[in-house]
Amino acid sequence: MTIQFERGKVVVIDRGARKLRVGQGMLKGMAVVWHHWLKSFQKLDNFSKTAGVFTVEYPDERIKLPEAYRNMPILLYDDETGQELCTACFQCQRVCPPQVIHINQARNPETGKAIPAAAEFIIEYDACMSCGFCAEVCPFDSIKMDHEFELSTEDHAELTMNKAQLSRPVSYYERIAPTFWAEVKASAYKKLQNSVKRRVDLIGIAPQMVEKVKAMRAAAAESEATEAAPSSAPTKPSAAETSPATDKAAKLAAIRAANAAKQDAGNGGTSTPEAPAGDDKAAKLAAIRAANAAKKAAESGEGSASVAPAAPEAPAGDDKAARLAAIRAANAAKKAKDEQENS
Amino acid sequence: MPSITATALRERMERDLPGVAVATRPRVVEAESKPKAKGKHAAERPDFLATNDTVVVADRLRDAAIYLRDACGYTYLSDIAVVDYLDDGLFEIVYRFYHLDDGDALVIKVRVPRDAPNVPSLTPIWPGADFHEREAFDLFGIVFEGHPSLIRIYMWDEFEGYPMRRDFPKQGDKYIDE
Amino acid sequence: MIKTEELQINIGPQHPSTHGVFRMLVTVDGETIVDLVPVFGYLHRNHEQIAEVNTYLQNMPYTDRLDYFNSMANNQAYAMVVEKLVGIEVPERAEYLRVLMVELTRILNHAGALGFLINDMGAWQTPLAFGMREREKILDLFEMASGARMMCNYFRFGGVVRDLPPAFMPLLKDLLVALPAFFDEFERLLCENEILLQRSEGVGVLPKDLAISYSVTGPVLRASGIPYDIRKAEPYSIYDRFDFDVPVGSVGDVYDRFLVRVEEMRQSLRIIEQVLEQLPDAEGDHINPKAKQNVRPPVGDAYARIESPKGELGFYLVSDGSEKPYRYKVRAPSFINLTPLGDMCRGYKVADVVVILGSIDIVMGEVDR
Amino acid sequence: MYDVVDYVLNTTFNLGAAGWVVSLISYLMIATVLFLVAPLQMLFLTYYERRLIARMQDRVGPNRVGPEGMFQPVADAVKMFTKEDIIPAAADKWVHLLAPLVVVAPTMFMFAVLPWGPGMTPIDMHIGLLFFFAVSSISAVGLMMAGWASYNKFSLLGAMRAVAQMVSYEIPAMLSLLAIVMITGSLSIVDIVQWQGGLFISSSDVAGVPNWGLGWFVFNPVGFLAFAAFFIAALAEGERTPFDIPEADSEIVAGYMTEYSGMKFGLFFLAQYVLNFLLCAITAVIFFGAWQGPGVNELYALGITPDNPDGNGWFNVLAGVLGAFYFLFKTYAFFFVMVWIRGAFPRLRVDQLMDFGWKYLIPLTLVNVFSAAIWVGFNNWGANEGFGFAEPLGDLGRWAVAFVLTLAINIAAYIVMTRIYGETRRVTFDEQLADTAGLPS
Repeated sequence: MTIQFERGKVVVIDRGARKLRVGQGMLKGMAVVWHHWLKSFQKLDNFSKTAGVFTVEYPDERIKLPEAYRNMPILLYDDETGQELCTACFQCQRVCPPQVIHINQARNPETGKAIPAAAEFIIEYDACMSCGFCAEVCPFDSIKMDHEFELSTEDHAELTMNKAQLSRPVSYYERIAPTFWAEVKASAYKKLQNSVKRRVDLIGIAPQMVEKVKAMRAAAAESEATEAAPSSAPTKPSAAETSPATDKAAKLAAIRAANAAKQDAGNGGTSTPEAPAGDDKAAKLAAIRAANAAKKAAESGEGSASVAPAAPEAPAGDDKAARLAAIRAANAAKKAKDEQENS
Repeated sequence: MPSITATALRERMERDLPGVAVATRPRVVEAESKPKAKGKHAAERPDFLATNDTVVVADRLRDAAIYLRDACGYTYLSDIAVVDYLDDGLFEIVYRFYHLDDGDALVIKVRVPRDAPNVPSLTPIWPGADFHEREAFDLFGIVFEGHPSLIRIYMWDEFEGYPMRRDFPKQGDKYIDE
Repeated sequence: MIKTEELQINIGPQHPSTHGVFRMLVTVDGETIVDLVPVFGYLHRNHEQIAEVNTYLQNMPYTDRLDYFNSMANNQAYAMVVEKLVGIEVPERAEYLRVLMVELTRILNHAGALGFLINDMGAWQTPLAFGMREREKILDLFEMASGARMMCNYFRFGGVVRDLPPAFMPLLKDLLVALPAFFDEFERLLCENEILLQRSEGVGVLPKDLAISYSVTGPVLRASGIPYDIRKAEPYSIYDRFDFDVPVGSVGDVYDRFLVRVEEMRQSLRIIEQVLEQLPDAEGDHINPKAKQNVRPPVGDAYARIESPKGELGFYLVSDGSEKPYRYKVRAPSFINLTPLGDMCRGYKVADVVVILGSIDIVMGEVDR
Repeated sequence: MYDVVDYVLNTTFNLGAAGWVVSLISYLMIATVLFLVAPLQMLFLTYYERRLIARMQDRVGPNRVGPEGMFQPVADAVKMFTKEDIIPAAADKWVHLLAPLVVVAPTMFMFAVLPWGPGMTPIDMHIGLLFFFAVSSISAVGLMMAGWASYNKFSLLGAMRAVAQMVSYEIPAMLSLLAIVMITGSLSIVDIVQWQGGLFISSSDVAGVPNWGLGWFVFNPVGFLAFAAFFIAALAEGERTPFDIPEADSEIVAGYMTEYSGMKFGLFFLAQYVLNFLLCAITAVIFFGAWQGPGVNELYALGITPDNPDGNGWFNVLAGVLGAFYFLFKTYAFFFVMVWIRGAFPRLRVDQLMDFGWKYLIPLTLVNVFSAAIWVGFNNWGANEGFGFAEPLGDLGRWAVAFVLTLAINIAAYIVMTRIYGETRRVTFDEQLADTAGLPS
């Protein structure tokens, strides 16, 4: 299809005739304002209107947000089984322009092998620029953009969100963006089934759902037990279970250090568990080193914080100090990495 | 109508202003860029200096610019961009001129060594070059000779160093060398 | 003869009508401007260097923050330069969507800019409120399409991120009914107002030759009588398919800049109407399905420019073959249009300075980068 | 008030208070009431203005504090009281402190001569009008003090502008009032109001016109032109758009108020709104008959008046309430116009303001004084003054001739003056173009 138009022309703006101006222009303007004053007792409820009150009295009235609206990223998990859609593939972490996503891959506590699930997933909401790239690149449709925008808080640090705070049920997303979810629902669940197969125990269950799933499994086991012979299968505590907010920072540091180490070892190609064994080993070694450096730095950081007289409130001060330490640790790890490279 | 291609400009300039243009390797446009080997160290250094545009001697910049304006009718100076080729040890300053009827830009480039980045200023001829040149001075440390007030434009006056140079540290506040 | 002492005043950095953190070092003799030096950099964040450590795609949302009033136009210029560098084809439908969004951006930018200009003249928000009302509607449409009102991040290499939602078109058609009424009303409210005429006629005159040598672009250049519009001079995207006029002024004063902007809004509306006619026939998807977002352009440089609402917005990229740009330069229209401010203000009154500044229409996010 | 206090003290309680005691007490009471009225007016006007202008801009306006946002001004006042009071280090402390007081005090004095209703004028001075405007110009001193003492260039510029503007625009304002004073022959505000009885024709001009209280000066050509000129001058005096140049926020931040905060700023604010109220009120008084309106005179005639000491006091109250209602209605209507103008127009530049005042308004009002002389000659003068030729026309005929004559003169003056003024503007415009043509390129 090609349309050929004749091109437009150059128009010299008409500045208005040099007529005698005795105030008629001002009266015209006043008439316009008068018109608006008269019309202001009705609402401007239609895009084709140009008069009427267009204020939305926000806390009382709310505009329905369009589906595409994006504010901050959230993580989805299945309503019934509590399985998270995220497989810790690091795509979002790589694409994030301000680098605020930090992921720690879950590992099998017995074999140490990587499991397609995130042990911890941290997004620094305070630095997030809401570009939506993470949701776009996510191959598992796990990370989506939330519609919740009332995030203001007195504590800056509260805006660093961990997995428990990020997780939302699929039904929530389905409610805010029905057509978007309908498009990807089938493939997302198919992919989820695949990754669930490779998950063990409670790893990959959304933190909110852990207790519930435990109870469900216990119930299932009980009913099984009534059918078959009684077998004791105590559930092991997993990393996802114990995630109090206080050691968030330490985790962040660990993740950063580990990631740095991993990048170092495998040129970014070893994030999948099917990586060659040699590389994996090197990565592990580097991770341990980095973690040690991080720990050291964290300790020193905490020590200095306790000395500091300006932080009398123990929890807040500690938290902050820990975070500071985390950053330091990350830097130390990076440095270590660089040095290692140079040598 | 007034479109002059980059090669035509070169030829005209060599004819009318001998000794202004510098010989350069032409850039061959690759059909498909080969995916590079992954890793921190790329296989070879990219060849930045090959170009199809006219590169002029720094001292004769004004002649070239006035030639563009008066002989070619490219009266509109749109942009001055500085590129720091650290590995080649030089700054490239890209001047972009337009003809006010229509058509693409004509580009002339000036290459100066990194340790003596002196270029004649175009501000006396095009006052519009003022902020461009001050920006280039502020961020790259290019000295435009003859500029009426070559002072920092973005950074504060006491700032040391030129933040857009590639050897300016990304963290901290001193050069790597120190 | 009485000799009076000259007074130096800093208008800004925190001043109600400097449109951001901008300082004008003004030397006045009584109320008359003797000299004016613009000082800025308070918002400088070295945008260009941030861009050098990001990948090409990661820079897209950063361009939103340049001229936060019209992020769509910034997106387009950046997408165009990367497409030029890599050689990505853009499907027809995507081009139409891009033009639609950018022309809507032009309307919202001018509506806001004129409102602020009249505000600087001392009107108590009314023209601004009217402009903002229409701007709100357009922003609602943007939100519907892109997910955000101002930081749209809607463009991708080879197209736009997603197609228009079904609810978009009816609202846009409603808006197209409202906009002509808004323009007429705006003209009735102001164009013949004697006070506005007194304040703007013959104020801040920028003659033709000076406008060229000062490299000003956009409505400021056209108000000085030079019919230079990149959409006509070097038609990019699919602008050669649309029938629209280029308004130019005759004197080059604030009043001409005002009128040129009003007329440009009308012309943008014409383009949008043509887009709506042709959009259903457009071929292709909203994005080139083959276009990779994680691009690695070949070694070389490219420059692409568009007629952004404020003037010529250009991006200059140098690639070293990696996934991050080697050099990324923004040719920001607000920044260059500020160059003649001192000359434009000299000899006028203090009250004219803010009006002249308002008529240039700057956004500090773009000036300081 | 004297009568009421006298009745309460001497008749009811039988205290036998001396005359001066009664006077003192009654004036104190009036003053107290007026000092309460003034800030309340300011509170109301700010709310009224904000709501109105919001409506004009398709917004809602403040509607959160109290029903429909009625208590918003109270909340603002509380905010102002609790804000920190900052005196710039380099400022002249005492002058800085005194300036707001000097600005506020005159506006309070001006209430003294304002007629609220029939027989409800605090003081009926013979030179009431003169007093009103003489006192109002004192605030210019305060503005200059504020600007000077703040040690801020913006403040200084603002104060200069304010003083220049106030002084310049007092002249057209007084000249337009002079026309009215010529007609009434009295500077007493009460007389001026009394003069405006009748029905579109003042009953003082033409005897026998039914007195419905509608013989306002605005209904004759002299009064109308005087009203237009005076209202424009009042906008300038009250620093309202399009003449809000001294505090042009887009140019010189807040003018002379830039360095004030807290309640000192609040005092300036108070002074400004009270002054606006007073200017609207005085416009209503002089051109729109203040409390004059259908029914007031009839009711008042039944009450206790000097002519009718045996009347019923309740009729006084009724007439007062109705009169005050008319008066306030007119005042707020003018304030509405002020807000309306503020909603529609940009502001002038300071030199244009001076041009407009000196080159346009003053000549126009001078012509109007001439028209007023013709009006007075035809309507009030007889053979003694040389107007014997007009006697055969009869009252109504003389009024008609005067009306037509002055109308013709005023319209002609308006057109000629506008043309001349327009020409001067055009010349300067062309000159400016010629100037810029010589710029180096």
